[in-house]
Amino acid sequence: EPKRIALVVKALGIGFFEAAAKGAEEAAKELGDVEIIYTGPTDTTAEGQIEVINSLIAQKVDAIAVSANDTDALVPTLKKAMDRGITVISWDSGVAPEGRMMHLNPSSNPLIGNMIIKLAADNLPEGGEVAVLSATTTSTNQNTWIEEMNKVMGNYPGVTVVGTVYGDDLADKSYREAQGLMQTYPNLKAIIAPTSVGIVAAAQAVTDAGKIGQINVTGLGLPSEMAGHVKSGASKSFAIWNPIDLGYSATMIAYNLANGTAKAEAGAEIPMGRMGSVKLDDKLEGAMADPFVYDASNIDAFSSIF
Amino acid sequence: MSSLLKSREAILALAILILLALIASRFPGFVSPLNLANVFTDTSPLIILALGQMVVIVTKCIDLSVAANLALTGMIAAMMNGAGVPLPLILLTVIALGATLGAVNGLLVWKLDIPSIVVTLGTMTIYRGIIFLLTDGKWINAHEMTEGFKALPRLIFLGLPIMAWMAVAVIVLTVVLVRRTALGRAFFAVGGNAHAAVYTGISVGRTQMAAFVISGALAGFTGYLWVARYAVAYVDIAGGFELDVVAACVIGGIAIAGGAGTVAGCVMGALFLGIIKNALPVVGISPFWQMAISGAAILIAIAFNSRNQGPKGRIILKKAEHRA
Amino acid sequence: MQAQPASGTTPPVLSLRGISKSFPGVRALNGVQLDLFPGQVTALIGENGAGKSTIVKILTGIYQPDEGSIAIDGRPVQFPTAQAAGDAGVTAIHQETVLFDELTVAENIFIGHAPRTRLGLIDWAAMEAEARRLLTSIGANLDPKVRLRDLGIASKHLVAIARALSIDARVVIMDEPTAALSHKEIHELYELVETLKAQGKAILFISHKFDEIFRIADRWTVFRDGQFIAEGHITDVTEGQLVQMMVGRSVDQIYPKRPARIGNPVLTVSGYCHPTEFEDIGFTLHEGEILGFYGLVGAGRSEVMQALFGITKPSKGACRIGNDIRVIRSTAQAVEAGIVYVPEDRGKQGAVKGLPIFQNVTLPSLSRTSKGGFLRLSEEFRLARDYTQRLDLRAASLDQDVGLLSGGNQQKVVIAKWLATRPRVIILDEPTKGIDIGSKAAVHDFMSELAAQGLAVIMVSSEIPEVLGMSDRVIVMREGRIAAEFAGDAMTPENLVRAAVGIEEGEAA
Amino acid sequence: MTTAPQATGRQIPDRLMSPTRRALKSWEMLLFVVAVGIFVANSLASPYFLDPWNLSDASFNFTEKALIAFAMAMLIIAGEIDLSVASIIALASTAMGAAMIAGAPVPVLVAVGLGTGVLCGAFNGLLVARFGLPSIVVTIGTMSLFRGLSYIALGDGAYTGYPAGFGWFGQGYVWWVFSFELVLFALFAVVFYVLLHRTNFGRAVYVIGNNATAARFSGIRVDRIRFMLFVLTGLMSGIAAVCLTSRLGSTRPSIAMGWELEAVTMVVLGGVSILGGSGSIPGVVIAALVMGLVTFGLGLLNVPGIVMSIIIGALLIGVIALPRLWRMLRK
Ligand SMILES: Nc1ncnc2c1ncn2[C@@H]1O[C@H](COP(=O)(O)OP(=O)(O)OP(=O)(O)O)[C@@H](O)[C@H]1O
Ligand SMILES: Nc1ncnc2c1ncn2[C@@H]1O[C@H](COP(=O)(O)OP(=O)(O)OP(=O)(O)O)[C@@H](O)[C@H]1O
Ligand SMILES: [Mg+2]
Ligand SMILES: [Mg+2]
Repeated sequence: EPKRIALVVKALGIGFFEAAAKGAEEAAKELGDVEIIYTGPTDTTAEGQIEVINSLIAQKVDAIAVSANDTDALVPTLKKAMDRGITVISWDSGVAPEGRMMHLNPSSNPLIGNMIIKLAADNLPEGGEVAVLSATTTSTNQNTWIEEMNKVMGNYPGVTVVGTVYGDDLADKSYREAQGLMQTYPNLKAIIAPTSVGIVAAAQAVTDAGKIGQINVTGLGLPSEMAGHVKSGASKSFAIWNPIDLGYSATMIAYNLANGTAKAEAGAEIPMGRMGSVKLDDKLEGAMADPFVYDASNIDAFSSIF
Repeated sequence: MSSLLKSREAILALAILILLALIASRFPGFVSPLNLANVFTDTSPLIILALGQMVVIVTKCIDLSVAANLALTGMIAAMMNGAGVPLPLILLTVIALGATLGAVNGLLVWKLDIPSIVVTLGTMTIYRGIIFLLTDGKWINAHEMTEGFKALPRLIFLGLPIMAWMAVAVIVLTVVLVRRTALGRAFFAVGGNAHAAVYTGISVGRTQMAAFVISGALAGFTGYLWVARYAVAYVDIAGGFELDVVAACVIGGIAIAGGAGTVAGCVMGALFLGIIKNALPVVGISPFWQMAISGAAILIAIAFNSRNQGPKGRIILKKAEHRA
Repeated sequence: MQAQPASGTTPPVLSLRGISKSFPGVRALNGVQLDLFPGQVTALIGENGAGKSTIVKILTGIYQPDEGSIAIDGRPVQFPTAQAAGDAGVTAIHQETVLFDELTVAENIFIGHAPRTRLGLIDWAAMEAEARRLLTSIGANLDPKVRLRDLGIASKHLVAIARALSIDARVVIMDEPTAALSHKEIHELYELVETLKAQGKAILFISHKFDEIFRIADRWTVFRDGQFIAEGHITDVTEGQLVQMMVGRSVDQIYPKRPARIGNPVLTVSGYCHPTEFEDIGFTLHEGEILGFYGLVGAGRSEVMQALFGITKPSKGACRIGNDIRVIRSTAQAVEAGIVYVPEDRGKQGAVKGLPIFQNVTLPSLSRTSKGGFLRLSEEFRLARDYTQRLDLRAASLDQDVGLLSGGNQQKVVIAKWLATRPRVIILDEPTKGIDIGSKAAVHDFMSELAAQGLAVIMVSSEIPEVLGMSDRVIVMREGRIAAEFAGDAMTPENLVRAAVGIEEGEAA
Repeated sequence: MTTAPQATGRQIPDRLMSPTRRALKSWEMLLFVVAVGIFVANSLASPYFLDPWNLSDASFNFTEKALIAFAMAMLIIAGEIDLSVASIIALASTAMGAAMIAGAPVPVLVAVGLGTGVLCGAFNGLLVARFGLPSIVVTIGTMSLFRGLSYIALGDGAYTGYPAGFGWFGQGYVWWVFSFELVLFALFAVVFYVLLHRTNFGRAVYVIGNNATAARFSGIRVDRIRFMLFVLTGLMSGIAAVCLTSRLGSTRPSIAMGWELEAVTMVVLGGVSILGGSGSIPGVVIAALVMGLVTFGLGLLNVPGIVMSIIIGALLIGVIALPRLWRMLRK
């Protein structure tokens, strides 16, 4: 009887999650007795995810690893899943502690917060105005990273964040918001978009406005989607962790917890196969790895992978 | 002159001017010609779709499937581009495909006599679903599109991008259609009084079908523009946009009960929404206000339109006839 | 009288043979024939509901006949759409003015065949000029650019006439064209008919007014109950003979008016005004009285009645019901006060099609048949059965959909619905319009009976024999005002018509 | 000579058609067969389907939407529509959140939720019934307005930390597998059945939907009834807001996004004519079950949500088109 592990994502079809699913399959192959159910709602809503999770509970899967659309709204349903003996972890975008056994951050939040502002500041020796283009107002991890970023702003004198706007992870809205930023702040030097949809839209908007070289777009994105913009110069550099590794690690953790080979408690070290192991803090969260920076020098090597 | 001031379109134009003045008082840059041109360009898809929707609403129907149609044709355009099909052929295909999707709506309304709101509620989910079936939900991103494909809407011609010129062209064509062709006038006849239309030899079902085909063709065309402009195609593009389109028509004074409405009103309704959407982030009003403001604008517009309709009742007294 | 062969030498332009047409529950036409000759006016005569308008609609492609053939110049033709009929040279002024309120006068005239520019686009300037010319030719002084919504019924009717003339036709059909027109406009129409005759067009003229039939018609055809009765030359017939053929029996039997005791005033109306519909309406109604309201179509009688019933609000005026002075603000208040209204437009305002008969009947009486707001079907059924039986309703069952009943039976359901509320005043607006002779008699009988029981009745009617036969007193309305009131010996057809069309005493009719 | 037909004509039968005969010929029957078919297919397709707890969990997919659909059905039968229901949920949920932050106890929270629903419904009703504006455009406007207000209040924030007792409405069980929501669904199915099919009010709703003019000409207070229907729909949205907020344990402005169309779909699938005048509550109940069964059954097979919506869309058109096609072919 193979273990059935469900990888629940924010919405089907997003490149980042497709890559994570690849990682999950890789882990399944490595483990041998694992069946992956890759699923999620059609649009990024909590209600949709709840319906999906309900049907997973009904199928009595062994573990659910979820990247949540809403920190709180999934809690009651996930609690029910745990009550029925299902292992529940969150990864990428977290669930409140009551709703999961542990959470796997792609990287540590302070590191990401620092990384996104550093990427912008490195190209602004003189300092200048930067703005943030985020995903939806309710996206947990973007909000955390922006918070962490604001904490370290003191380390980058001369760089000021003039505004934060939300593109809802919709290409057209992000595009329009980026345009709005350029009009509102004529002296804007950089747009930080810590979301893979937003960064592409912002780069496109900067290109269309003819402001390549004047405004640098940076943040978190996928190499395959950003390759063109790095080459055109709209984006000098950006960062991301490897989503394949993330899906792989989440699956490994879920397997180990479901099997009883590891326990989710503060201070525990949970093995993640080839990714080593993750150490849980007292909020039962752990970080997978450092984000990795992509620029013109290495983009080609990665753009064909994810 | 006084009748000019009373007309719905003039008041809407005035409202737009006041809106612009208000924005300009906080952010003068917004009313620079360059930025206004940008706003117009941004609003172009809304204008084009609203004109198609107007034709449908005038015939007393509604088309809720336009956004899904746009998404599907846009995706097909992106996929054809990926397969190396030349751009002119892509354009022809999206328009034809959009028209076909519209014709499906029209046929169901005409031949099976199913209310248009039910038909398009159903086809809206079906058309979007087909995208998922075609792509497995995968996105087509900028780097997977050719430069030529992405460039067309952006090309600047006489100071305006082609995208904006397309909207202008559609406006002109629609004016000619509804004012100067028999089909255009038939839309108004059918929506105004279907019973009387039969007496004048106009086929109600066929006319409504024509309206759906036009709306569909415009949605198909916009599908290409949208995907090329934002350089991305996926299942959910333009999600919920059908309601913006209907709202633009409502603000523009297109009577939801059919039979009345003007191109000018419709275009201004779309511009009004477009300006609000573009201006809010610029003026520094929290984007969270945007939804409530457009809702309030719709309510004010319809309250105003109905107030403008004059006294009800038959005109029997001689002295009551012809009042201006 | 037999169907005679066509007059003299000229063959008919248009001829119909064996035409039948049925609607659910009604056989509107049953194997009728009709011939129209160039340069001649044929009058089509028949009672309400005889099938006259139905034949017009068949000739203009709006209805398809169930059986029978149409021939133009001896060649069989078919009119699947109104367009086809127009192309074949048949044009009509329909009885109801079916036009587009939101479009301008010029467009209403030309929709479907507007003048085009060389590019094939509609030529608005030419259209408006042409419309102006057409309107002037029929003596209508209307601005082609005005929206139709802003016109009164008479002006709308003139637009409909202009529309019919805008099609270059060989056959012109006029279905009661003068019913909505004033004196002056009627005369212009007569001149127009002469002009068309001179141009060699064949004209079908439908009218209930014998004076105008004898004035302009060359030939006549009579229908009765959907059947062809006879045809002939106008010179060979008298009015009495025509009536005899139309009705199928002698006329005065129809109105079984019983003498009733006229009692105290129940309803006094004074100074009712409305911005567009009527002005300065005042009268008193007594127990046991039948008060007739006569006028031309569109005189505003229905509007006054609807104001009394609380559908519209008068801008001025008050009424006294029994001893209370009050303004009725809603129909619910009117029903409470004991005033009920049987509307003229049965389809839209009277019957609720889609609901069963018994639910229609009990609609305003639900508070009596229900208990604590909950329906009691058995009570409803009992009430509905009582009243529908008294009106001799014909139906398969009481939970049959009202929409499937014939017009007359629908009317009975609507009357039953109101009688079941046990009112003090009942207003009947064209109570026998479009219903067959048998039902008509039943309705008249019932009206007399009600009056005899002390109910006050207002009867709005456009049929002079009905008004004269049933009423104790008659009020005549013209263009939204009360023009005259007649009682006793002054109640003559001449007086009524004079007052209705606005001819002064002494002026030649 | 024509003579008046004699009074001794056909006799009208002395009673109405029996309810069972009527039911057997109805749309509800067709839908019921569809529902049974789906149930059987689901049981065959997945071993997990026939499990009381699973079925109980599945009921959450439709109960809240169905509560709205009941009121929406009456509104649509009366010839109106309310597209703002989902936005009313958002606003009511936001109001409850604000009350919760202010320290209100559970009963007050519920009252705030229902009260907000009623107020929103009254606002719609006022615009439609009092000012005579078309309900479809009014509610497209209030759909943006109500949710917009919720965005203004909450922005990117969320209200969390509802008191423990509050969770019962969306997560509690009355007895065994019967959740509070499921019981509420059954209860309101009965209440609305009685209201629509057994009271004067319900009769008036049908009359207005079939012919509003004739209704007014029959002494029915048309505008008042329209107003009350909007208030009722607002109230039901408020109840749905309480359940959903309780189930999610949090409030965000994007809550219940898109539900208005799902509720309308449920109503139309239930055989209610979108043009007004006909339809029934049993039909809507079965339609709710059909939609719930389809989504749950396909969910067990891990079919993506969008494929389910294609199926629902096709079902919507198909179920309406088939009888018409059938009639056309027979002619
Ligand atoms: N669309 C219809 N549906 C059902 N019955 C109809 C329809 N049109 C006409 N009828 C019925 O057909 C019969 C003939 O109607 P028609 O209008 O031809 O009478 P008419 O001779 O023109 O009467 P009038 O003098 O009142 O105009 C009437 O009983 C009428 O109720
Ligand atoms: N102003 C108008 N515009 C369009 N159609 C009209 C108008 N007035 C009347 N009609 C139509 O003409 C026909 C008869 O109208 P109306 O009810 O006014 O006449 P009536 O009842 O004979 O006269 P009265 O108003 O004296 O009762 C109806 O079919 C009605 O719809
Ligand atoms: Mg007639
Ligand atoms: Mg009348």
